[in-house]
Amino acid sequence: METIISIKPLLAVLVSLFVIPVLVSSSSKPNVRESWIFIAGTIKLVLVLSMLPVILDGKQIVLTLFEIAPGASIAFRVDGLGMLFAIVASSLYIVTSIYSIGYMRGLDEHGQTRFVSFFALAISATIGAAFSANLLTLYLFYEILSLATYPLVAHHQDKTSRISGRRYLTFILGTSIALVLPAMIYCYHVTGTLEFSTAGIFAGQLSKPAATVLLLMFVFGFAKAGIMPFHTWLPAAMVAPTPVSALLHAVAVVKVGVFSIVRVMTGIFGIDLLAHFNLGIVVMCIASVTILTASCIALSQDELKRRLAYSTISQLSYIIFGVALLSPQGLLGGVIHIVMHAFGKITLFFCAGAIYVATGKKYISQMSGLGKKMPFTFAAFFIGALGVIGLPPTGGFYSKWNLILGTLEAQQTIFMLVLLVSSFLNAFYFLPIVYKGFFGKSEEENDNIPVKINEANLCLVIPLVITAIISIVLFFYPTVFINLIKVGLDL
Amino acid sequence: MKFIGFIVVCLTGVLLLYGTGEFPDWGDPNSPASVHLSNDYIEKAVEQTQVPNLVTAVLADYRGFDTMFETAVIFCAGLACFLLLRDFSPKKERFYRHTPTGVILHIKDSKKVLKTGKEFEHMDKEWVPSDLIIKTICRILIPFIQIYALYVVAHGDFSPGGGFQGGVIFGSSLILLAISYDLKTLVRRIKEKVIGIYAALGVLIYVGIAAICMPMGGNFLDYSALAPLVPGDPHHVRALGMLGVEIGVGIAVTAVMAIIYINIVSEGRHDEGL
Amino acid sequence: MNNYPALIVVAPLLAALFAGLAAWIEERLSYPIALVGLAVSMFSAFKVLMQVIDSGAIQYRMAGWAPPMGIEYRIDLLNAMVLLLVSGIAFLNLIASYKSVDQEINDRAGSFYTIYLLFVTGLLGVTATGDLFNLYVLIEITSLTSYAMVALGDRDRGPLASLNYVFIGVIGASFYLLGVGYLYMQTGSLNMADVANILSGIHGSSTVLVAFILCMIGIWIKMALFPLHVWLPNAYSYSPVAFARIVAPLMTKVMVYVMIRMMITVFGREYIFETLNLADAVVWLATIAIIAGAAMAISQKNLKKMLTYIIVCEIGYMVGGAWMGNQLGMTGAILHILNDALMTFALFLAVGNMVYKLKTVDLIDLKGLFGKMPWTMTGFVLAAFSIIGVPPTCGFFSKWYLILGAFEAGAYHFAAALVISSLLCAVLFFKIFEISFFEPMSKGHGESHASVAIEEAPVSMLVVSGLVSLSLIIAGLYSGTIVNTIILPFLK
Amino acid sequence: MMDLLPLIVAKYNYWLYVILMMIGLYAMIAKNNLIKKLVGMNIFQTAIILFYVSIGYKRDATIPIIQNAHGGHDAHAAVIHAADYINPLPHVLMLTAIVVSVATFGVAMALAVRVYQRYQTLEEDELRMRLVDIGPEK
Repeated sequence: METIISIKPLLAVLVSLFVIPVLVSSSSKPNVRESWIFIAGTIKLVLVLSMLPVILDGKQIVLTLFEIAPGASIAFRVDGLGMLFAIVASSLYIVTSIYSIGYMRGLDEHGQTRFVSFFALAISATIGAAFSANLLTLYLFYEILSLATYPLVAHHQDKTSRISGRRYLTFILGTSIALVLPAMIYCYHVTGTLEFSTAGIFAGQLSKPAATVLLLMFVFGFAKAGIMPFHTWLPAAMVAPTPVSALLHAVAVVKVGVFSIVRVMTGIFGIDLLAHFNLGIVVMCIASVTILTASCIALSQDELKRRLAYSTISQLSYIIFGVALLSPQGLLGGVIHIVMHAFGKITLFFCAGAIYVATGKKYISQMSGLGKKMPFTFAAFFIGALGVIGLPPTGGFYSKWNLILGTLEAQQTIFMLVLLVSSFLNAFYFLPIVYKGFFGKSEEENDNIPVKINEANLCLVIPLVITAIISIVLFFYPTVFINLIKVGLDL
Repeated sequence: MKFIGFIVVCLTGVLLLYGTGEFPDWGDPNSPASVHLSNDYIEKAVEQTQVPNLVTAVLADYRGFDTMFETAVIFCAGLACFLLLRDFSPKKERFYRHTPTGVILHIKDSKKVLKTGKEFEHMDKEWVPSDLIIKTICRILIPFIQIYALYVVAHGDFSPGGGFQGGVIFGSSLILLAISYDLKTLVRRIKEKVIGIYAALGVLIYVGIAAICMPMGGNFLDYSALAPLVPGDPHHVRALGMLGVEIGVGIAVTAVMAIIYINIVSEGRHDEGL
Repeated sequence: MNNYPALIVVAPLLAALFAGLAAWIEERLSYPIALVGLAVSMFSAFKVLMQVIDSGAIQYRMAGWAPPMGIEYRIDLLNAMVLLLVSGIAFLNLIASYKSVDQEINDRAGSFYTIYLLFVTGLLGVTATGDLFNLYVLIEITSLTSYAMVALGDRDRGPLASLNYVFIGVIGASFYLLGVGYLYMQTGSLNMADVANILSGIHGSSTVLVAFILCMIGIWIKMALFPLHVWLPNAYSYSPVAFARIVAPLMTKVMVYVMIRMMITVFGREYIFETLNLADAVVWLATIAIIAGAAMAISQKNLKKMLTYIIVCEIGYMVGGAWMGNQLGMTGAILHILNDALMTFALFLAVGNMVYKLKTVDLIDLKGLFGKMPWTMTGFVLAAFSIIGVPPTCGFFSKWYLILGAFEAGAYHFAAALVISSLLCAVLFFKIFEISFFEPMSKGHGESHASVAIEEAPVSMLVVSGLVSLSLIIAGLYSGTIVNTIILPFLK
Repeated sequence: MMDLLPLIVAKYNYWLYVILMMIGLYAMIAKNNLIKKLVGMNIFQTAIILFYVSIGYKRDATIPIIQNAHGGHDAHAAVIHAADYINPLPHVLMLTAIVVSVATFGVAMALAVRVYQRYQTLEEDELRMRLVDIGPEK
């Protein structure tokens, strides 16, 4: 495969890192600070997009920074998969930045400089993970991301956030040190390399039990993916300010977890090895359990953000499920779900935050009739919900469609049922919110007070409208992403 | 604790004895230790260093580097005692004796300092009347002890002796002074500052001589490089270098002996004690 | 013939003596003298390292006598690295110490710098020397100076802790001396290379075995390997900060160096791993040391104490790595000497800054410290991450080699201990972070409430602390280079 | 037992040193009084000195000062037999070791004085009680 050496991936990672000192030094001037965020975010997006044509040509961009040991270096390699993830993360970062200005200022939060600085650090780590050329680099950025998001989760510095922060770290840091680290070093011990390659790195050096154990260590070790039972950090992390929940816990952090698992399955083990040992089915079972259980739990949640969190848990497992099908359609469906779910779910989170800022309401039971007050928000919520359920005209339809085709292709009919059932559950826990919002009666209406349109401020509404629109656009123009996946996975 | 200690000690003893199993017999002239290096030293040292006392030759020349650090250890001990114990805060209680009458004044206020001179004498809490016989004998002995100490230092090249031994003897003469008179007499004779400077100076003489060899074109401690600086027979330069070094050691050891003694007996107050 | 190898050790010694003189004449001079001495030493160490990398090991004959008659300095890649590390840390710490010495020991600062320099001289000498007995003398210099220093810190407990340290230290040094005596008995030589040469012919001897055991026990006592560690936590946590900052990172690490030197150069890996059958037992011991160290650290209420137990834990890493019996483990152990010294130094620098402002560092005293001392805490966090082993800080990479070595040797228990200690350290440090981040619980929202008055330590301390913390990341990223240019060529 | 006896006789110096060392070590570990421990420490170190000096001894040899070599110049004229002189090296080493042990002893004494100043006792068990009395560490 043709490779190009370029410094661009490094710049894309570093740009928001370099902006942190500037942010800290301009902490007393919020407007200056915020404009720096945009500048950095835009540069990052431009850098990422500038690599897109090359990648679509089927080439790869590589850059080796530090050689730690033979076969284990800190290096970047931009391929289709990484590109796809980087585009999603960096474009949504800009949108979220707008949103977070509105949200943080709207609530007059403390420590905003700290907040934006760690946000920038987190997004750097996310891009770094996307562009990692090997497992070592991926692990490095994975850990940085875990630690950078801790102050964001614990932002409120009160008792609840302390407990949540503790749980967050216990699961995320604990699993990565206890499971991923040894597994990674064992891989290196066996093979002498950690470079991702579509053929896998093991080349017959692994017995089936060893492979199973290693795979499980990876799947559970990357706890950011929220595979049960290592999922409880995600609902706990919902104490964070909503922009964090939106970008990090719907897109960046959780997707880094999923992305890591996908990378390990496709780049370390290789599809052929997994198929040979018939390990896809193991992962699929784990993913299916998570999908169904999380969906059921989501049904019972009254706090909107928690319901979204459980929905995220179940949706993340779709992606792993798709990859575990080990068939081209399944892979395509799984990986493209990274994109589709990101846009859908971030819209939903944006809406939740906007509702909270505008009305102070967190619980679904309080939200009936709100749709009349906040029509844009609820319309966007509806689109987002469709996207997550997987109905046209949203991009989510593509992923569900391909996943189901994938189950047929892999002749796993039972698992098709899982998908269908969970889609129903999705619909059950999202659509009533929309229905009640538009058609239910609020307290004011009961008291016969005329309803006025009372949206949250523009900084909050514009981002959620944008993401909702993109969700629909993706239904019509998903080609770029599909091509990226095909290039990335040699489909 | 005692039982555990006993077991540990026994285990150590057994281990050590096990190790002696393959030792050559005691005094065996053919043991590795007596053959490998020792013969080289015995046969070559006089020729190479012009010093017949092999212990001195090895100490100050072949392994002079060790000895330098050994002197540093001594210096370090003196400094440590000073740092740990020296207490500059004035003493709360003082005793004075009115010499003509023998009346003893006990002053509790630390700020009031009586002028000592003909009338009043500063004295220890437990005052022992001075013993004329002891004082006289010691006064006679001390100069001889000191001259002997100098001899031991200077003659270390040819007979048993050297800087450490001489220094210790000299130091003990100072301690004798403190014991036979009292600590105040010693401190009055030799100021604390002077002792402190001498301790550092002694080691500095050693390290200095060693270090000068480097700009003179030799390795560190290579006395032969000093030949251009020393008048007379260049063969003797090593012996002279060793002598200089030994003098440094002697000074340092003397000073440190005094520092340790004074600080420990007076608990760092330098006023009264043994 | 250049004199840099001698200068590394002699410069601080001379500076110590001049500082000692200055202490009596003009006390203010002793600080600049010390600074110059250590700067010269560091520069020489750097020169020597470059020279060794270029053209291989250097032999320097003291007094011009050929070994084994005379004492020689034999500086290869391993020494050269450790020498630079020791002199560099000593120099940096001296810069940071100016203010804290002023605060803690102001009335006899001159003597403090003298002792400090003597201590550094001892460490450098231990590292540079190629002579078994010279090593003993220098170990004693470092010990004597640290006895004095420990007693100077905490007025109530320092002297007693120090006295216990004396007893154990003397036993350790004497065991080593006995071991050297046994070796001398069988070989008639004290020069390391010469002894190694002779030993290769008499591997089966019981005397050599006992000599080996004695030397190892002596060194282990001095480096505080787990059951023999009891003196360390008290001694280090009661000493004055300016001294704790240097003794904690360097003393144990230099002793690990001595152990590796004995294993590789004197007795030889062949003897240890093929003739003797002790390696497994020692690796188990190291495993226990790691877990025990981390567990004891977690139960501490005082930050300084906690860190000293972490040292005990880290010693286990290095001992285990060195005894793994393969190149990877040894690489990890040597790399960890460097990394652990740096990260312990960074931790203690941060603690020094806290002590400067807070006086005591019990965990409850750390409340709200992120607001009060943000820069200090940044340094602390980085160092803590390195101890936990978060990439790209250097702690991760030595752990990497250690675990690889453990896999290769089949010592899975050791690998597990490393992972568990990482987890325990994570718990422990996040406990501290939580206290200093969450408490006092914030009462209101809004930017205005968030700004706590910043009370930072003096700039000189902050700069050093920042530099060292940054070096953790740099050392981590360049660990490949370090391994390839220094450690692997040394082990070949 | 009969085999052991000649072994002991041939090496009795080493046996003696081991016994002396055990006494010292035992005192250091088991004694309650800090000064007694210090005395034990000295015995321990003296034992090592005995050991080293024993290494240096050679039968029918004298102290390592070359006779008839006072001028130095003509020293090489007289032939020196290595067998006539005992090994100087252990003596040099022990000179160093003595100095080190004296230095250590001095520092230890100073520390003991400090401990006594603070707690008015040198018995370990009493010290432990005093430590409890002064309360938890700062």
